[in-house]
Amino acid sequence: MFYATLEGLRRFKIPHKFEFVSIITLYAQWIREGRLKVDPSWNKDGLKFTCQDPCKLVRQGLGDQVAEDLRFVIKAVAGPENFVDTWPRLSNNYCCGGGGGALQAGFVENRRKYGKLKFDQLAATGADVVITPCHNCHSQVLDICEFYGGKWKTTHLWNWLEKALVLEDKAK
Amino acid sequence: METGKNSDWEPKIIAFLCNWCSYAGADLAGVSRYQYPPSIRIVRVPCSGRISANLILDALRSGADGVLVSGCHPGDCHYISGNLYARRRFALLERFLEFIGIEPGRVNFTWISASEGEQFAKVAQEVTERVKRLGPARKLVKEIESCPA
Amino acid sequence: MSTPKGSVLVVGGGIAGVQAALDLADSGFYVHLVEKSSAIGGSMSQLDKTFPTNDCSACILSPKLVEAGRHLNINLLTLSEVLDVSGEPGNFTVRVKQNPRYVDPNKCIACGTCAQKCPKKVPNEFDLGLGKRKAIYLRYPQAVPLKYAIDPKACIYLNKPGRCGFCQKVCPTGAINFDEKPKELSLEVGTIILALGFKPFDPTSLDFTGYGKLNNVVTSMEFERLLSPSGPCMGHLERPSDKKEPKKIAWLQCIGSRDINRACHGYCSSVCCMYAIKQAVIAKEHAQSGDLASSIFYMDMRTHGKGFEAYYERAKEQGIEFHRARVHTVLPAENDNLTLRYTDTKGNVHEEEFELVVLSVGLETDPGVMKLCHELGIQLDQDNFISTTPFAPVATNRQGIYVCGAVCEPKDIPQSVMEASAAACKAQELLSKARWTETKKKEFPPERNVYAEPPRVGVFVCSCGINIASVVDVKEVTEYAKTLPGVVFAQNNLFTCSQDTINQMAEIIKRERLNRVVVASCTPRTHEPLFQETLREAGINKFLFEMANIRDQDSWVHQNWPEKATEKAKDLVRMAVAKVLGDEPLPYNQLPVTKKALVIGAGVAGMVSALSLADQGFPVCLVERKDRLGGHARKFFRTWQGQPMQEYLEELTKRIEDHPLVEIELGATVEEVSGSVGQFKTRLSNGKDVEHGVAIVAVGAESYKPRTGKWNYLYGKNPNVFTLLELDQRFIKADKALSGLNQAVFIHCVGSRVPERPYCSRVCCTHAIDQALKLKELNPDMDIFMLYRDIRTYGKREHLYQEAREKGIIFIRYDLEHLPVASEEDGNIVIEVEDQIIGERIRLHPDILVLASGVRPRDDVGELSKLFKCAMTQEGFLLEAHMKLRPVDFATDGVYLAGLCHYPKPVEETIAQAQAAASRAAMILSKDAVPAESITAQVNPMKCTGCGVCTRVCAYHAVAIDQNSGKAAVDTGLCKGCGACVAGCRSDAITLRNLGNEQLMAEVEAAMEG
Amino acid sequence: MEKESVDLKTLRARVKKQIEDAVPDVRIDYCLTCGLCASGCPATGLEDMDPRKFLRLLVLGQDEKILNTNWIYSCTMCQRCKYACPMGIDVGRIVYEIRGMRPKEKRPKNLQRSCDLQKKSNSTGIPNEDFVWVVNDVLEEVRQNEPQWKDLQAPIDKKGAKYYLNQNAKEPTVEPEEMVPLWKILHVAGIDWTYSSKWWDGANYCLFTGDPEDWEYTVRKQAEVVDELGCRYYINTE
Repeated sequence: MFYATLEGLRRFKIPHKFEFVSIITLYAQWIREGRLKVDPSWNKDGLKFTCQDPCKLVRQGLGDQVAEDLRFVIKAVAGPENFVDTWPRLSNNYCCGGGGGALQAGFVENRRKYGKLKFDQLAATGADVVITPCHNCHSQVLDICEFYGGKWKTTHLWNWLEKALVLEDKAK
Repeated sequence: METGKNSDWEPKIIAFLCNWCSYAGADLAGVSRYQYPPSIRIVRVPCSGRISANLILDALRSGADGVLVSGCHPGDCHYISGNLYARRRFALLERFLEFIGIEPGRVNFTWISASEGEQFAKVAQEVTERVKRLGPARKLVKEIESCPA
Repeated sequence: MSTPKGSVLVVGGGIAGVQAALDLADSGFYVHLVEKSSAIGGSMSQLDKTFPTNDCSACILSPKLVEAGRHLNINLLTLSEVLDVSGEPGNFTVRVKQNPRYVDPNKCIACGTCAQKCPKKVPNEFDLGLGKRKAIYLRYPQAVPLKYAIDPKACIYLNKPGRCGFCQKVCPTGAINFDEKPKELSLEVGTIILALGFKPFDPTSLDFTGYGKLNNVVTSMEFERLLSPSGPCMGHLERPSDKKEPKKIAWLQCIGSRDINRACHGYCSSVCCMYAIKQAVIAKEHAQSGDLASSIFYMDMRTHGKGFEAYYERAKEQGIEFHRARVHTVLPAENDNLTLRYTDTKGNVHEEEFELVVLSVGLETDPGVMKLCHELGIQLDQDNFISTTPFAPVATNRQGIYVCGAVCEPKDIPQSVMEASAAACKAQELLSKARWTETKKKEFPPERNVYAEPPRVGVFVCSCGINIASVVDVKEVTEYAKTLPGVVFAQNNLFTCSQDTINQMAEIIKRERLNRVVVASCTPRTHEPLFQETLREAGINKFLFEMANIRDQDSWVHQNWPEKATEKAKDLVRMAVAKVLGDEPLPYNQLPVTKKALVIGAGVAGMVSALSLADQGFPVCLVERKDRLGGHARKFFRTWQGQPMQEYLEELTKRIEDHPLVEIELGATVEEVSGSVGQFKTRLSNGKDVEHGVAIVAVGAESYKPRTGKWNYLYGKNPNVFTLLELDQRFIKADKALSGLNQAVFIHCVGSRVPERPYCSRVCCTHAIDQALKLKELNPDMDIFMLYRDIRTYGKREHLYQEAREKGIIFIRYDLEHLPVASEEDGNIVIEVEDQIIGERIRLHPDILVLASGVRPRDDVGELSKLFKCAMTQEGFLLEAHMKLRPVDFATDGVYLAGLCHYPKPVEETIAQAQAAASRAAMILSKDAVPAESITAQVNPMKCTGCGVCTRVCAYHAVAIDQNSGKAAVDTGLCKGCGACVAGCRSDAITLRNLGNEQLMAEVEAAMEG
Repeated sequence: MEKESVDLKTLRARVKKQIEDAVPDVRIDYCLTCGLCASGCPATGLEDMDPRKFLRLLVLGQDEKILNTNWIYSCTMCQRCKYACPMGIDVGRIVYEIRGMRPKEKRPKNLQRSCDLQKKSNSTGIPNEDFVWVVNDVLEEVRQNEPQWKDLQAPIDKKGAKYYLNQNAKEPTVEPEEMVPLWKILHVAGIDWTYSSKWWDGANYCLFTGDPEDWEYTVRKQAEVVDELGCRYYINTE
């Protein structure tokens, strides 16, 4: 979890020489720089995408900027017209209900009740794919989707990014 | 012309209101948007003490179906005591009106202060209903041609 | 200080600045009024209606603006900004930059052709961008001055000379001047008043509100414009997304106020609760469908002003829903609607859909204002408002520079107006030697003799935006007016009181040679003087004028009967025309002014007023019923900001006692009053007679003591139960026992906001919290519980509330259905109260119980008000002439009020009001004579029998039987024009000028003709 | 039957005091009880609790209820309440402190176990050697089966690599093929990166148990590893 390290380094004043970054920020940066070339033309059927803003990455982590980067990458990968945003969004988005150890702690009924807001919010977008850039979110969104009868596919971002990659001679 | 007591008929009522209390109360009714029937025609006078019996009788004679005189509450008169004179005059007039056959309720006297917008609307409503029940006033109307025999 | 200058600079042309300017200009000073935009009026001009009277904001403001715009002694400098100030109090030099208007105001006739042709549309800032305006524009329809201006940022020509320039081509008077350059002026003034106003908080940064992202989330200021008839949807209340009328609206309170997290504004903006209720009430009224549902989501409902609590209660009766809950996030729903999820006090979650959400945004200081203050060396407080102190509420840190209005703390209009007059008062104190040294005198053209002329009546029918026109068919009424005998001209106007219409009216009177004028609009009580002055300017005697009240007494009260209302309007116009035909020109009588003031009540308010007038050189008689000065304030420990009250009081008392111009009458009351403005005669209970030109009533109020009944809470039964002031006594005496207490409980609203005393006492929340903090100072370990209904620490007082919580003082909310219960167990106090949040009853064992029991009016105020013919509210406080714009005047000229007899208020507001009363009083005292009654009685000696009834009914002894002729004769100097003598005369020998029997009958008969 | 009243002869809000000592700017007392937090919190109503009531119980010294409610495990410490709270009160932080006050044996077992495992190496408890093996095995498979990716890299413990990459333990444990897309992306972007063979887990459950020393220990270990490898950037994959 992004926040665990970010806040841990900060709160316990742990000395370190590296810079702590998110893969989402880098994806966006690499696409902008042209290091990664992506082409959304694979999405012929117009699969609709939405995303979850992980609390630990966005609200508690890098704020709206990383969430905007996330949207930038999804739009580049799936086509800008195929991204449907949620509300609330970015730093004000709901927690999925899987965070804070809830997935490990038991109290399954509570966790799913908690996730109902997230489920309704995601369902309202009508998206076919929900991108969850955090493993906790991924597990929880997957679970509430199944539990409440959602129709979307819950995935990480990298699967789609891979799909949209334009491979130049180097790899080909 | 038996407009009589059907509900469509809107009486015309002359209201003599003193400038300082009752006229201001009528304004406040408007400011507060209290609704009342459009039957009242307000004549602004400096003080209810300005209103003589003659003016009230003249109003009836001109065709008013009712008259309302309203001034400041006792003790609140802008001119110290004008409203008390008005009340005294009105008490005398009431008996006289009865004597000449004008129904009680056609001529009304009340106190309404500048802060009683709701009260004004209520009085307007009540007086209108009272006069409606009595029907058009005919006793003193100067009618030249159509005066019923 | 050498000879001070006789002129004053007022910076800011909102209601506060305009009021300060008018007060000063009317009492002998020349005023430069600097306004940064192209027209004066400020924020108030953007409002639709004002609370708690629901007056149309433009309607009550417009006459003041017009007056300021036309005032001979006010130099209006629009599009101007202050650059810097040098010099010292009494002699400042101010550099002002005046930006070009690019339109010559002397040529512009505001015909609007330029704006029609102008191809460039930009968002209209007056409508907060909801509507568009052109690059050449009027700030708003009733703008003063009513002159177009070019927006240099938007103008095509100014940005690319050679292009466009259409306005110049079409302007019929050649008023456009693209070559105009900024000007720099240097003004010599004695003092400066800053009335810099506020800026509504911008909620864009609060993403959870959805503002800027969700179409149907608007700010309260935007909502004012949506309601306003001069706004982007002409008052038809449309929501932004689809221009449909919303059926369900929610207001979210405290957006940008009482928020130290995201908005960084720890203060309360004071006005938002009331304006939200007002908007909810008015929206209901506007809604054409009539079934609008409104909900207000709040933390504490703060209706702490005069008439506010009653307004709140009435709103509840009208079905407006109040939820004590804050909403986290505004969520989009179907059809651009909005869902609000909220949790009630019990913890139950609700979800409700609304069609429009209004954010009740707070007030903050504009960054430009902060910059100006920085340049002028004016100190700001932690909230970036201008710093003032409770005992000098309108003084800045820089001597000779005063401040008023929302720039020193968020506040409502009456409070701003009060402070404006207070600032004017301080300016007058400083410059009193220079009075009338720089002013000009108003000259009217000679009046046309109309005696011989046949009547030529002009009728002006007002639409009042949509206030009249939405109910009454004003076009029909106008056409009808043209058919009336004597009427030669009739015209319909959008706002008859706007400066352009007023100017036009004067032109029309001259052009059409009118000799009588009727205006069919609002009430003569507010607007008659304005129109009458227009007649004078057009060379007509002002008494040749009548008004037909087709708004307050017609369109507003017959909203559901438009046809009958139109018929009634025609009747009213016909009546007014019938009346005006009989009107004669009357003389402008004058009464010399006795240059002395009577101040009744020597509490803080009375002493401050007296001292201020005396400092201006006017003798004062200060009457106090008790045998010592000081009043209520003697019982106070300290102000909420922490200044000791008794020290201040001592100093004030000493200054009063030492002042050569103040005579003090202790142990005396007023017994008898005669005369009127300029010439009062008052008899005191000690037998003394005082002759005075003005009177200030500052008789104070009492604290309520709950000796019996429902609000008793063991008061008077258990020795450890106190009122706030009783606890203050213990603080004053530095009672050591207080440090040893373990637990203290305060109960708020004891006997306040209940059916017997339905008003809020405004001061008790702050006072109680300050006392709790004082107890915490004495013993930090003391447990303190405050049992409250709504905490009303308005404005900066909110910091005190926060400090109290921070220090661990616990606030438990109760409501009228669940009152705290006090009982005794072995002589010890036990309080039971339910905590609504945890849903459990709490048992407390206080060592002292303090009852915040509020202020009640004095029983004898009624007597006094009668003597001065002043009105009272239903609660027993004195009633000012106008709740919004005349907060210290009585309807009776020459009598003013200040302090607690007006309404409960803290000392800083009392002082401001007392200074304001002094300023208003000085407007009379500074003059040698004041206008006297023109409508007076007149005897026809031919008919008079000398019976003497008239002499007996006249309360003013204005009629007497002439010894020689044996007939009645009227002293016009004493006659007040009440007409009692006329009604009393048996021989029809005495009449009232312009109100004779024939004339009244003509009016009555006209009423019957329809 | 009427409930018995809460008697506050002396107010002893010990838990509140403890939290205030640990977190000086926690501002529990600032609460206006406006309910904004409760309106926005998905956990409102669970265990008959919501953030406002939770704060109120703390303020009124109802320590038993605070220490015993399992609501602290439904609150995900997401801080959405703090985000909009007018007083900026961080209920998540308070919940964290209270989780820490629970004796270890009374905490949810799996949660505590995840942290305990984390302190050894990673939250699933697979041995570090297994991680290394799985990575190399999957990499080999891709290289063989997908000729266009025959150069694909998944370096471990590569000193001086510019980027250090952590890996959520879930993938090597249960769905190893999920690691591949990211390798490919990094490959195409031409990034010089490495895993570490120890403290490689991207998750960290010690953040949730409430013991700061555990949290600190795990983060410290991670930081040491990355600095030891000399990487300029530490990429978190989630």
